Amino acid sequence: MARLTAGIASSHVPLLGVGIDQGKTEEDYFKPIYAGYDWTREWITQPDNKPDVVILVYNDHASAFDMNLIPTFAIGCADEFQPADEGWGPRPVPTVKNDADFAWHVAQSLILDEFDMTIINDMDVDHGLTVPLSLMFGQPAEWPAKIVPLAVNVVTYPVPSGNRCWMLGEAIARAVESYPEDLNVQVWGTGGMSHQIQGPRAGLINQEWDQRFLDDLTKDPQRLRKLPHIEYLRETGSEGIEMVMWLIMRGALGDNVRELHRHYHVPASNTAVGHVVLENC
Amino acid sequence: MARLTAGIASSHVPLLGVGIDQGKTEEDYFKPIYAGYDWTREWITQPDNKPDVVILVYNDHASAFDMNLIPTFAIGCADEFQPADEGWGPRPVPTVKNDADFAWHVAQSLILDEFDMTIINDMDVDHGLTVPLSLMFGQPAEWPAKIVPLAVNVVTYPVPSGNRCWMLGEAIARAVESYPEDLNVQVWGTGGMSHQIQGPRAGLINQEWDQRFLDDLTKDPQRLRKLPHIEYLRETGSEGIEMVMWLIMRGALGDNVRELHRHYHVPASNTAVGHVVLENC
Amino acid sequence: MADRVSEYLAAFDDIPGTRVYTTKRARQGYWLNQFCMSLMKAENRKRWLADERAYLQDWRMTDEQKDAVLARDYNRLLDLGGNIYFLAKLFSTDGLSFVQAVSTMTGMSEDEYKAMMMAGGRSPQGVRSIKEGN
Amino acid sequence: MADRVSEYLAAFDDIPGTRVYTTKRARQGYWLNQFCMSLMKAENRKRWLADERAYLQDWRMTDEQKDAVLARDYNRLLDLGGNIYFLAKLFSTDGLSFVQAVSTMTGMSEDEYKAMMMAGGRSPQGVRSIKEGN
Ligand SMILES: [Fe+3]
Ligand SMILES: [Fe+3]
Repeated sequence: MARLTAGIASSHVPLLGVGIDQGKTEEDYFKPIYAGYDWTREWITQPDNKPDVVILVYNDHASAFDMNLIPTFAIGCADEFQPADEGWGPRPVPTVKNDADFAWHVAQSLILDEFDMTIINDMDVDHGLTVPLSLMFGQPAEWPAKIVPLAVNVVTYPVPSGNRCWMLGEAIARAVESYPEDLNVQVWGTGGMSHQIQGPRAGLINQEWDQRFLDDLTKDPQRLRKLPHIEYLRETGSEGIEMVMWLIMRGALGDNVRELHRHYHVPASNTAVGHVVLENC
Repeated sequence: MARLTAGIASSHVPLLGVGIDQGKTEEDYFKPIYAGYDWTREWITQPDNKPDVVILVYNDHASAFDMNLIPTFAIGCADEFQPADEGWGPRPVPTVKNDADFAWHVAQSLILDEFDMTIINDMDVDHGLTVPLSLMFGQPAEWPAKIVPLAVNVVTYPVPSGNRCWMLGEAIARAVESYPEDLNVQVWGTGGMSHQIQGPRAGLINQEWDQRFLDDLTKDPQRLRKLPHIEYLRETGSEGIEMVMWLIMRGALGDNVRELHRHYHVPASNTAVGHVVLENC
Repeated sequence: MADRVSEYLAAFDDIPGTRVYTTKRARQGYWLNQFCMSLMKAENRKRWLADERAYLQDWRMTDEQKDAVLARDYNRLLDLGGNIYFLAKLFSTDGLSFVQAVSTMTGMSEDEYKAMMMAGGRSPQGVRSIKEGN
Repeated sequence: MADRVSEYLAAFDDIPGTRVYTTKRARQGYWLNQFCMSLMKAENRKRWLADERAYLQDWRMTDEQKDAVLARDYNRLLDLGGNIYFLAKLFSTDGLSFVQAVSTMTGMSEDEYKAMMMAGGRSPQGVRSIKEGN
């Protein structure tokens, strides 16, 4: 039986992909950012912690989906996905391989649970998905886990509510538990934390709010579940809304979780970088 | 304020489009089929009954969506949609014009109501959508109402449950009621009734089951809401599953509805044709 | 937790003479169905009709799928992951109606099948469930 | 029934210096954003860089949108329905980083903006709500 063992959250700032791809990880600007991922890169190589499959919750940034197609929740069920050309050529990272049997199982289970999923069989994946892979796994020749891409619309409003994201997480947990094969499954939530990359207010960072959000992932997740969109927008910048995707990860874990690791750093590009590793108590 | 005034259900058999397009409506085979729509074509021209907008629930039959994209619920928000070329050239019917302001309002309201809609801005619409238009409106130079296409996956399993479809209907009603403009809105559910167009069991028709389904749209809709997919498949043929789309229409109406008109005929092509007009009591 | 997905799907195999288009079939038939979709374009239909075998070379289908396409063996195509709405592009290109194409899957002649439909269609009696025999 | 959609959207207009990408903006900026998407293909980038004005002729954008594109006026482009993730294809084609492009919207120089970020970013104090002035 598949086991949902841990949840990881992380920002997916494109610059952090560039830094790794261009070998800048030791530069002053980047060093403290990447250092916060050392713990996780070590932890995740341990036999108990190495996932067979990661359900990677992210958003597409006008790469695979344009204005003709806006799925609220899309799940990738193809065998593999190529890194997208976002305007400066695709990232030089491995092809993303899926566990298609498992992905289709999850897709089916979610639809039976009354989530109105869109199944996607042909798409490229952008920095939202590949940057967290690089942060957690470094620069291997092949990604060491299979990846199920789960894309959430956080670009065109209304985006899904925090509550709906949480409920999707709970349904993901049921899908994992009902899969007969013995797999170690992690759910990753990506995006965030504070950032606004548009308009005169760009550059907004709210460290206090971000830290409380990180605290409450373990202390008071039900508060986070109920946060309205407007609070993310006012308090953490227009792109801080990406944090609703963390609630999918959090909803997939149980009532009580332990924080194994936390990292918070300002800035990476325009963004506050946040990263936690959580496990069920 | 927009008003949801009536619900219409109808089969959308492609042959019924062919019959109209090729001027065969007076032939022996077709005559009794089309005769059952005369009442509605008259009724719908009355000022009180003429819809400004129709939310037309249908399914795409491998026309706009292929195996790379399977949205459970998709709502068309573009200004217009062209009839699809399904392999024998597009039907010679008017372009389908949307009320995009209204469609976007509905899309937004549904997402706020925690339905995981996919918004589509570029698609052709196939017989599933255009045949009911021809049956209800005949052959005008322009369709007399604006049309919001709402496409439901009933092809690749699992399709949405009857209950989920019903709930979507309820949410559509809330979306309509909250639209400030004074519009007469109808919801149409299409597809069905009994038919199986594949395999050795093809040609299955279950008149008894179909008639009871028609009865219970007014008498016991909550029974219909709970029917599992397997019952549609066993009792009404593999393509009878399309009737879950009628539940979106039915869910959008109130608890008590009156049947204004009913038509049932076997066969049209491989299919039992069913058609009802319902209004809230 | 019980595997609801498997339970949900298992029931479908109990329906006589019916292939429900599950995700398993969707995966098996991916390229077969995408090939059928290509026939929605007039220029592709023209190339296809000019040389079917040559046209199929561009598609990553199994030999079994290709043979069944060339033979227009629709029951076989369903078994190999074809979906009827996709296969409709193939029989439409042949100029067949839904009734004509569908009748080829039933073991009846076209006329017998049409007569059955005119008489009210196939009764569900006895073909609801393999297990129950009803 | 109250119009929840309008209430939901109205709050967004109360955030200083911020254009939330509502469906209203999505509709207004449809062709602008689709033009930006076209720059994801290397061959289109080449054509675009060779003659920007000629390239824009193929796109059903308003003159205002075209002028703002040519001027790289990103605040104006946001007002005209542009979305930053689509506009990113434009400034990436120019070889600009996110920080460089974003800084142009703030009224600061690139260096000032970078310095603000290094010092912890822009404080939310005073820029949460126009109405509340907090
Ligand atoms: Fe992002
Ligand atoms: Fe249909």
